[in-house]
Amino acid sequence: MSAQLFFLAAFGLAAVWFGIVVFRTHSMVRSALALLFSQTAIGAMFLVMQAEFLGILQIMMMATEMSIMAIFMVMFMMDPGGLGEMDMKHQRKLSLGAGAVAFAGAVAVAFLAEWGRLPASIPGAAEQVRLLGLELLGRSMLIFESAGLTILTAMIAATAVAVQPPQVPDRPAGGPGAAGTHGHGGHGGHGAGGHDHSEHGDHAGQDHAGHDHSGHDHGGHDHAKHAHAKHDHEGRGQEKHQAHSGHEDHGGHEGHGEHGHAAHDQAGKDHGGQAADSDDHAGHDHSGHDHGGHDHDHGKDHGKDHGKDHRKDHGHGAERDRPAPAKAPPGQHRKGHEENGT
Amino acid sequence: MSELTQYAILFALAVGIVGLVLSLYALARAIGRNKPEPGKDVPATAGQLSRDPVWVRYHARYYGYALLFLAFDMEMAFMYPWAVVYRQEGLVALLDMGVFLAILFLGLLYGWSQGALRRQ
Amino acid sequence: MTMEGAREFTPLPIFGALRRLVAGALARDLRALVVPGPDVARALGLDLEAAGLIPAEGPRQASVLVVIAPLPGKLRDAASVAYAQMPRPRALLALGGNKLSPLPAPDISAEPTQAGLETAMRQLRALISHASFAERVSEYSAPTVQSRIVYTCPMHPEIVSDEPGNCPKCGMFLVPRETSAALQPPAHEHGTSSMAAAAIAPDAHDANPDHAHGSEANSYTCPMHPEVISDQPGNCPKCGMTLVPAGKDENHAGHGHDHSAHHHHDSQAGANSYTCPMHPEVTSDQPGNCPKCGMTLVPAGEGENHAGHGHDHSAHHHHDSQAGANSYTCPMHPEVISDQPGNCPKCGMTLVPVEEASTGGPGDHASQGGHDHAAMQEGEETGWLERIEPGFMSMVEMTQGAPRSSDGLQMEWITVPFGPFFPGLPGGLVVEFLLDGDTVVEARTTSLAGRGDLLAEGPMPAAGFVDMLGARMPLAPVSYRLLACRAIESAAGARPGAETEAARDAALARERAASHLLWLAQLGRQLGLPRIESRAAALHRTLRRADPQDLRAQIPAIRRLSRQLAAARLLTRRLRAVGDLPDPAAWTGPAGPDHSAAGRLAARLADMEQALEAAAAAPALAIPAVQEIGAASGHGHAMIETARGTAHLHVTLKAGRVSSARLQTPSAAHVALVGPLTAQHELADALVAVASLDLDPWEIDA
Amino acid sequence: MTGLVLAVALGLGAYGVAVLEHWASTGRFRVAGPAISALALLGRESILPRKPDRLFFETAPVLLLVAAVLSLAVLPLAPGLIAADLATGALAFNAALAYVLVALIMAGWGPDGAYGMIGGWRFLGQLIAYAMLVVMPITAVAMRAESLSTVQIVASQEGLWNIAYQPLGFALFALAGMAMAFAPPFDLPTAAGDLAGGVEAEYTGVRRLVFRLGRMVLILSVASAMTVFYLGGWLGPWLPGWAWSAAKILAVASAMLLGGRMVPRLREAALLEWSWKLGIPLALANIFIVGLIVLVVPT
Repeated sequence: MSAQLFFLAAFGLAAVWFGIVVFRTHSMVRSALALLFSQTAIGAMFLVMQAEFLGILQIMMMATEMSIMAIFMVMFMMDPGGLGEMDMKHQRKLSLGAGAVAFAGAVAVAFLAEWGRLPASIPGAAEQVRLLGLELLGRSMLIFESAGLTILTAMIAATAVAVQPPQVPDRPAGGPGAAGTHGHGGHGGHGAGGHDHSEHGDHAGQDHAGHDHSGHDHGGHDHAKHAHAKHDHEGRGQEKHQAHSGHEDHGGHEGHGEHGHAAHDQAGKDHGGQAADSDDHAGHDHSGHDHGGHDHDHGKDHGKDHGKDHRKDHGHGAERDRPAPAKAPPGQHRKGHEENGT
Repeated sequence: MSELTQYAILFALAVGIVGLVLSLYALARAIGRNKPEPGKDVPATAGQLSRDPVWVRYHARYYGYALLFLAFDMEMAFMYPWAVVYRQEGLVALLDMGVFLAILFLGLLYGWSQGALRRQ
Repeated sequence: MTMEGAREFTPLPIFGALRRLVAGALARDLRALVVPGPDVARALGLDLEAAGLIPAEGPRQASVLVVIAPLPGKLRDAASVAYAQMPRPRALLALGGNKLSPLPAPDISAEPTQAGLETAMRQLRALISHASFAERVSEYSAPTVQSRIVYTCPMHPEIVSDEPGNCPKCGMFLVPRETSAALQPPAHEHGTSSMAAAAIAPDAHDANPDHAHGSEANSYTCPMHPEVISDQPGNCPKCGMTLVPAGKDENHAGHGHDHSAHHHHDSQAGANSYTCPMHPEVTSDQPGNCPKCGMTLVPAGEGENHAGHGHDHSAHHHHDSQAGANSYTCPMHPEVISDQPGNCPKCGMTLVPVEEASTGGPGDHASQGGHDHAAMQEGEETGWLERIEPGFMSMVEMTQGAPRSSDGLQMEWITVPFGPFFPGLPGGLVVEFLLDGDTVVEARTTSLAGRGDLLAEGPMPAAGFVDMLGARMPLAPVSYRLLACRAIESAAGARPGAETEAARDAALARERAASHLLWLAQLGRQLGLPRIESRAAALHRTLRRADPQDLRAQIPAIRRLSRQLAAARLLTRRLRAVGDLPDPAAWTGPAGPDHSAAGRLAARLADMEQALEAAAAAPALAIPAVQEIGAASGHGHAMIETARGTAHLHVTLKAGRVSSARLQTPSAAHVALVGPLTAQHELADALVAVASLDLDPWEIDA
Repeated sequence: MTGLVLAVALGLGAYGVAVLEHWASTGRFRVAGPAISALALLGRESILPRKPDRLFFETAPVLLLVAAVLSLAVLPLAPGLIAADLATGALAFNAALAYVLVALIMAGWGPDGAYGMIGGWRFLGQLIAYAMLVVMPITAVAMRAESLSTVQIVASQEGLWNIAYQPLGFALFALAGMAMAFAPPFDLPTAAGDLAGGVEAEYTGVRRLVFRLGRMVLILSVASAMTVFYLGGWLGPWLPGWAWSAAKILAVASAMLLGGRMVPRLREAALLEWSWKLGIPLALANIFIVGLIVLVVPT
């Protein structure tokens, strides 16, 4: 009994220690993997307490899911490598207080609640899995099915938040469609099961969706040859011209002409159909905008009225225009013929 | 042998492997010493020195798949105990899991139609 | 018998025997990194696998550096970098000449022939098994690997200076960063290394004006928005500050320094620009509200260090509404509170004024009355945030300027070189990708193998010129010898005999087929098909010096290989999705109806078979040698179809000596295709696309 | 006693796989090849990158080896010859191999090199592709065996091996297994052609030896898992149990290593699309079919 207790305490301390490391380290990947090993230590505690199925399940599932959280933290946190040694602790007093309250609550539950007698003998591991199976199909079938529904809602919510439906409908046929890369994805979707720790991500996502991400005015430094968001050439659509969707702000800067931006097709810019943009201009549907040829003037006029819309909507003094994303080129009909795979 | 001893065996195996690796490291250190030289410890990029840190916000393109994967991972947790008692329970288990899988397949089709299943 | 790259050891009693055993194993497990590349070794007819050398993917996995000697300077520098990064014990094997300046003296040097290689391998094995461990070894350090410490700001990587201090833009302490000392600081600031942690490369690209314009003299930039660059002085369109000359090299940062004394947003001129006291980076031309916190924008022009003192005229300015001493905090370390402006002790950022009732709940928000809610919808959004978390650095503000990726996310881009000795690219070609995750945003291709203009040492005799041109292009020597002969003969007006012409054409056809086989081996290595690579290399070896009878014997084996490749459905599916030429007109190499990499593969296979038949049908083969042209003079031009496209050569003869020559090579034209071919492609596809162009770095002079 | 036999079996198996891998990559069958390259690696310097995440850089190879060995510990060679016969053995195999991903992320992120980082995050994408195709076929196998214990699973294949009973599951598990061991054509994290060694690029000397040892044991573990789940483990007419197991494992390993090199390396986007749009529907269909067969065919 004492060896079991010793290992239980050892793994418990390891879990707590890794939990502390999660918040003391500057590197995002380190904190994600520290949380991972903290969960593994908890899985090991399950094993020590002879709940084999739960322990192995905990160890297995947490490894993959915490790694996925790691990539989300790396994508959306400021300095993932922790090079800037930035202090990531926010609202120190508030969180310390909340921590103390939670700890007190846990201790109270541990000591005051009525746990019932210690069972005389623990069923064997195989027996536990069988009993769990019977339980799922017997008494708690309703819980089992409602769990299915909650997982379904989680999937739908995550997809709705994180993924922008493509303009070209993704081919539902068996073979994988072309690996298209267009559409504007939102930020940091919430992992199912609500264990997404990148509160920054939510914040940025929330921030991003509602807040007019006042596109930094790029007017001055737009280089014809340095168009930032080159067009997406993944698919071999029929467009043959190379449209640079440069960050061209056409609103207030008439003087741009002489900068010698020769082939500066505005089609890309007008396609700034970003989430924030599209919800402002519900009616202003860019996606169907088929430019076909390399129509500079048309784009320019369109750019102007587009620019004017901006000013009306946001009512800001300064000319605000969002950097155009590398949108799908106009009228791109990606023939799904270039799927590849095994 | 009781489960606890099996877990102990696994734990001992892990510790044993770590010990083996440490002894290999000691053996290598006994064979020769490392000599720090300029440019040797810079990450090698095929004949050029890339000294700058690359710990940047990596743009993973599979986050559509990742979110659906989390949901499917949850689903698998329910299927193991079900699989063990499947033969014993018979048809009701098949229908029960059929409903469960259908619900989740619905989520997969929704993700597919919304363009989650592609390189974002 | 001592080895330059030996490994030090401390003599311990019982480990001597083990060390000898390990040295014996090291002698038999030779991993070779071939400089300039395995394709050049194969072109010279060397079979490294047969000699017992296992090809290594990079310097870290290599124990022998095999240098094929006549190397241009830049490739020798890159070889010295690779040598420095190899783990000891490492050996240096030079084939064909041993003056390799930054590299140490070669341990073994031999002739670049298979026999020479075999003898060299025996000597190398003996040397390694005896001398791979030594008590004392000298350190290898070449100028190319030295490093220099410069200081840069983590948030604004374009600010670089030689001594520590504060960043002129945000006041943060400059952090030390290593950069290579040998290179001239600013011009190469981008060439080899990307910026520091917050490497928002495109801004860095623009920020360094002399990179964009080449000539330092006439470009002007705005001290506060370095990405604003224009060719003539004037006002910065964003904040109205007068543009300052970008200046030579270091003083760009130095120039920034004298600003650091006062708050980075002082704007000397620009009477009509307004800014927000709490968010100095928000500027506009006419009054209104700050989009971030809704405060009314104040004219930026009048005060030197206006962050320090509050503003008088805006009645409901929430800073003034708190009486008492307004306290200052650091945007990144809210716990740092001080009652007078200055820099944060932890990270050096300039402290920003903070509202008094920051910890109060929403309840007393109304009493503050700072913001009028109607006009600023966004202000409300971040207003409550400011109260709970003063100076919260939201990611949206951080990624303000960053360009968006194709799915709308603003990520950090890194510049990654796929250097001269990359297993997936021809040896000597450097492709530097600007990567957004694993997607290529921008590609810059240079070749370290180019050797400058043809007649560097003045006019040459005709025969010498032909040999020089042949030696300069190891991957296609026969083609360029033939080009030189034809150009000289057309200049001299001499007509070679019909059968020498036929023999020359047969030699050219044989080399075309051999060159395609070489490309197939390279593609097999990149796609992970070792069987294709070994079969193609073996066929290339037998074909290289075969006479017409052997050629005829080889045709069935080569036809089988090309049919198998054409039938490989997975290979063609993978290549069809890649390398689609935007404008096929620019492509002069073998091309079929389909302009993707799969189309070029099919075209090359067809071209190979057709060239083989032509070479096998010819009565005899002869390496082109120039006719006797005596003291003729005149101007001549020749054009031939090499395996990679059409090559042109213009030659002027003066009294039998070549006085001027101008060469246009297909690869030099095809290099420009790499950019559009790889933009917005996944990294693996981009590299396959570059490989599908079959670029010959020796033809590119950049 | 069984511990000693198991240790020897593990060593021999790993060496056999190393010889096969050496043969597949260099084209020459040399029995002494892996020993020589192992000793050579021991003799080379082990370079520590300049500003690495030292903890990640050091733990990655060890974690890979520990994960591979633990996954082997739950797979039986013969009726009694198993390190730890857990009641949820099939699950434990998958749980141990989940840490291969953690090791590769650490190996990629640790040395702060571009090739390694891209390789590491690519392998996370690869896991998202293959993980479901490993777990669902195992569920179908457990349905037939009415237990998650690997010994039971082999015993349940007494009459008919699972490769015949559920061929679709075998095909999916074989491909997903090769992706799990990142053997060609799924060697995305250590791709030679486009990442010059990827995650293992920065490892030299003895650390590289431990990393490659981990890879060999991983390939051995995936091969023995395929044997246990689908090829009837130790079942076989004449030879003793362990001989059958060894023969099947080496056959599967050589098929994996030599067969995999016929196909060009896969793109990560294609791998994800094929596995989610074709693989998972097939795996669910496989579970359904096996469900029907189990009900209809009385054992």
